[in-house]
Amino acid sequence: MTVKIRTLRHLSKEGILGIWENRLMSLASIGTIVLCLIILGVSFTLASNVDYILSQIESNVGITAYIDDSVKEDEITTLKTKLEAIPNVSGVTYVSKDDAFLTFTDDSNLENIMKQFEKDNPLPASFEITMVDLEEQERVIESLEQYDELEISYFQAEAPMLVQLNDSIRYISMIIIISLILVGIILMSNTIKLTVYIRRREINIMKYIGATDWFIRAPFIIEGISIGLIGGIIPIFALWGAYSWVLKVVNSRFTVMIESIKLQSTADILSAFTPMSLIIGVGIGAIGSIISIRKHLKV
Amino acid sequence: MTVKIRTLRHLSKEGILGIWENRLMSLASIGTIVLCLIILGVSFTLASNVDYILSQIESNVGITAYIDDSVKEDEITTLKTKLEAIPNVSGVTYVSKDDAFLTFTDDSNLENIMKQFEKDNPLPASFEITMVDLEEQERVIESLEQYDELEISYFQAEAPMLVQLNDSIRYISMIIIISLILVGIILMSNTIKLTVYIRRREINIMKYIGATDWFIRAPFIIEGISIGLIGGIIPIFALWGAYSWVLKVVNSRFTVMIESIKLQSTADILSAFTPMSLIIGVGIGAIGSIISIRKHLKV
Amino acid sequence: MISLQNVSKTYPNGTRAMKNVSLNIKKGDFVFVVGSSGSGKSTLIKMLLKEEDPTSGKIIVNNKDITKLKRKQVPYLRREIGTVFQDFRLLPNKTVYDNVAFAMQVVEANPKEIRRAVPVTLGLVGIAKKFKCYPHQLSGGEQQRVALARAIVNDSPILIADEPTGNLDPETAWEIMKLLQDINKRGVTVVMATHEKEIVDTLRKRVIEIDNGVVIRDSCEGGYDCED
Amino acid sequence: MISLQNVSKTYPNGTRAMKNVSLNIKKGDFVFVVGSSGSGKSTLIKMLLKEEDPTSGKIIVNNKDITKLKRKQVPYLRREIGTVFQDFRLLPNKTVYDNVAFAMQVVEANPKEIRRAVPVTLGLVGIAKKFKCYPHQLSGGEQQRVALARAIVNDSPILIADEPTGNLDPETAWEIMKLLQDINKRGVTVVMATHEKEIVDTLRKRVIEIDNGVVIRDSCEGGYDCED
Ligand SMILES: Nc1ncnc2c1ncn2[C@@H]1O[C@H](COP(=O)(O)OP(=O)(O)OP(=O)(O)O)[C@@H](O)[C@H]1O
Ligand SMILES: Nc1ncnc2c1ncn2[C@@H]1O[C@H](COP(=O)(O)OP(=O)(O)OP(=O)(O)O)[C@@H](O)[C@H]1O
Ligand SMILES: [Mg+2]
Ligand SMILES: [Mg+2]
Repeated sequence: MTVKIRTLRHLSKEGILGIWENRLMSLASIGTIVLCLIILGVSFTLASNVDYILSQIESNVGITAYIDDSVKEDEITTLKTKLEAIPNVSGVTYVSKDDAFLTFTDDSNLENIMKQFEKDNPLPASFEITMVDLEEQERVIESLEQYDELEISYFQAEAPMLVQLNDSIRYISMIIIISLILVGIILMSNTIKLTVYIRRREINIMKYIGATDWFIRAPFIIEGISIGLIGGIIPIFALWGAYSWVLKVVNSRFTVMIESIKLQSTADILSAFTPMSLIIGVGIGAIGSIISIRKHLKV
Repeated sequence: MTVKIRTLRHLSKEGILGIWENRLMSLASIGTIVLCLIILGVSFTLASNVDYILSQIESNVGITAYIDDSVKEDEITTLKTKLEAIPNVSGVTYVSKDDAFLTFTDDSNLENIMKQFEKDNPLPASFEITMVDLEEQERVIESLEQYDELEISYFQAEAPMLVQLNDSIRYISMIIIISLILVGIILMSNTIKLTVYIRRREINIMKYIGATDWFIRAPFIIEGISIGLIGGIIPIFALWGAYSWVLKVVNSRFTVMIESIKLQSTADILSAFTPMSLIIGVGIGAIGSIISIRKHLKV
Repeated sequence: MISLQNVSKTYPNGTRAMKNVSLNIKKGDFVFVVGSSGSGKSTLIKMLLKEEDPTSGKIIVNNKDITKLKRKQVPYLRREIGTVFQDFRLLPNKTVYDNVAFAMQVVEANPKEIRRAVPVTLGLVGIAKKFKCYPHQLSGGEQQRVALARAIVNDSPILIADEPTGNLDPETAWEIMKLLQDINKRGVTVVMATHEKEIVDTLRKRVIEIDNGVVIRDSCEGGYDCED
Repeated sequence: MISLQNVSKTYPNGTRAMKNVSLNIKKGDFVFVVGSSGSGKSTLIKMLLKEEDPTSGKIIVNNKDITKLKRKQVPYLRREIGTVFQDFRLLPNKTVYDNVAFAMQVVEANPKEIRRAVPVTLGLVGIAKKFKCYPHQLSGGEQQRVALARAIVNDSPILIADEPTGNLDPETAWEIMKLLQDINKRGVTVVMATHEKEIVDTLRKRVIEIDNGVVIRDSCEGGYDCED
């Protein structure tokens, strides 16, 4: 495979020219790659947002530790520091008796009833404890139970459920994304197979004239890579535009509802999708042309 | 276009044979149609389930009308009948004072506090009112406000929010489904174009021998329809299998969580998807071949 | 039967392949079209089949001005003319038998008639043994003979042959020429473009010589060269 | 230079195209291969290029047994042999110039050399004016001459031509034959399959006659027919 520089230059030129000479097929290949990658991009965006939202919800599901009224104000800071030191605890927020009363009267439809207690607040102060990993909730609770002055309240059922749901959704989106990549590869190798099939006579003739396999293959591979590159770049811009628009719409219309839940930023999505799109596009373009040309070289 | 029966028979035979003679291209076309329709099927299933779930949630969002303690037990039935007669009301459920107390003590972490009230229940009885169309909530409330013995409580913000969310999701899934159909058509017409491009020499030769357009076209159309039919049938079975499996998994794992929310049955999904898949498959097969052959007939 | 009136043809790339040509061919004629390579013989034939349209002038075949023919009518013109193309134009995925049968199916012939006529015609051109082969399994001369079989199987009133013996050895070529003469005797008009000096010189039929797009000779009972 | 030893070829469909053929061609020879249509001339040529492999026997080209050649080595065999194929095999989306230049690019020739040699060779075969045309814009004979230009442009030590004059008028054919003789005089071994009785009879070179896959005659200074 010793090739002269000028031969390389010539073969690259042939490859790039090939895209134009076979406009119909190039368009078909680029179109297929673009469409598959766009579908992939949309699925990826959906999946990674679902994941992101779930992890936000997860981090909001916490443990409430009601503090016995006997604990004095100045002991609370020490207690808080101790709790913060427990492994897997990501945050501890103190909610005073007054805060609790305000929240409660605010929240409930029972204002009238609660008014009776305005003088003698029956609600306890509490710590809101959030965790790094929801699956480790059990251990945190064991640690908390060592403090007699705390009464612990948490969502026994919901936590594992949420973990399970989150796992399932991750699992399902993985399946969908992998199937999409496979679908893309199949569609694209079909298109490339057809392209090469159309040009098999041309390939045969080159072989009969005495061209080596690499001499014939190189322009096809360069053509495949260029097509893959073009087909990989377009979806990035498409996703960029579309996602920015969706974010704008969502932010302008649903701010009230999803105050605490955020969608991923355009930058986050693009920084993950750009290399994915380029690598898959170029990879499939190159591999597709190598594989599909092979059979016709044997003459 | 007067053709003899035996010519028709001959052309059909040619069409069916063509599928086998052009195995590679037939497989490519069938594969493309199948993959696009499967993606379409998955999107359709997701969208229609989201829609279904949202409409279930919508029908669960209701108005609570607290009944003044002065209303006697026997007046309640009359009142209930009156409320049920209000347009757009789909259901009225009576919640007695005792029921309310039980639910409240059950729900809340404040058992201790509520124990004080065990004798003298401060909670009012109420009607839970559900609506046919959440967007018409305003009118129902206006009607309810005419009853002085009722104090009305409802989610002012959430109802329009939910309606808006539901509309947006319907809108987005419509966009996704339509784009997918377009993607499918583009991919398939690409494939068919390539198929015809490969056989353009053959088509030209037939024309030069004196074959009429219909004589050349008919086998291609029959081939296209058959390919579309095969490509339309496979996704139905694929979706059938996949959806049954998903339903089984979901039902076995998430029963606790989604007690009140159901997914659509396999029968519902299939009865909508089957005609969709067949019509789109056959339609694209036929139209695709007619369109892409046209240009090569002009010799 | 066939008449060209002031026909000129310029290809899109500027090549002037036919310059103001007028000629008449009567029913039952046997005409050789000769001329050096690239002189315009194939262009003439392509215009008779409406594969190419003349840039100017009128072409009349069977009393119809084919330059004015509607798209729908073109197949019926081509059915009047059996043609051997210079590049054969056999259908690559049909066998020899099916290639010839196809020409009859196109005109919606009776299947019984097809089953009778195809083997007979394949026998006439000496290719009957190979009826099951596909074109790529045939030698150059064999493909040429299949193309000829396809051109004559429908008994069209006109037979146009572009170099029907270019890939044949002299002996086979002479058999083919005898066949064409037989067909001509049955009243079929035959137009044959050829380079075979020996054949033209021996048969002494009408010769039209084209040079650089112009008819430079049109002689009854002529030879390949002017001097003959 | 070229040597066949007991070579037989049976195609997958059962056709026995070559039966136990042995022959020797020395460096600098000029050999006509003649025989009726379908006798096996193209099969012989295809085996020399390793386009088809013999079913049994040995073929030696340039002192190498090409039946044992590795896949990687095949291109280098083919570069030793300039070939005019019976069906031309021009690249449809390259111009005349590029088709001929391609043969030089394949052997990684110097671009300067390519720019010099291609126009000269196109001139030799008389097709220089059409260098910008694509194959479908050429007449049959013009395509054949482009194929010949491509075969000789690399000055390969062997030239194989399958019917290089089948689509040419006698005058042009003679010019081509003079060209082939000149090339032969420069030491190139020329093997030419042909049907042109007149050319074979006039030139009196070595003639190998094949009939039905068997060499029935191998005479120096022979004619097209046995009797000559
Ligand atoms: N499609 C085309 N576009 C441009 N030029 C063409 C086209 N077809 C033919 N020509 C040119 O028109 C001229 C006449 O070509 P034609 O095929 O009629 O020649 P011919 O007499 O049949 O030659 P041959 O004996 O070599 O077959 C030639 O110069 C050729 O290059
Ligand atoms: N690929 C193939 N498969 C099967 N049979 C073939 C194949 N190629 C050629 N043949 C057969 O082999 C025999 C010899 O063919 P070949 O092409 O060598 O003949 P030829 O001498 O070149 O004839 P022509 O002068 O007509 O070109 C013929 O009977 C032909 O039908
Ligand atoms: Mg011609
Ligand atoms: Mg041959």
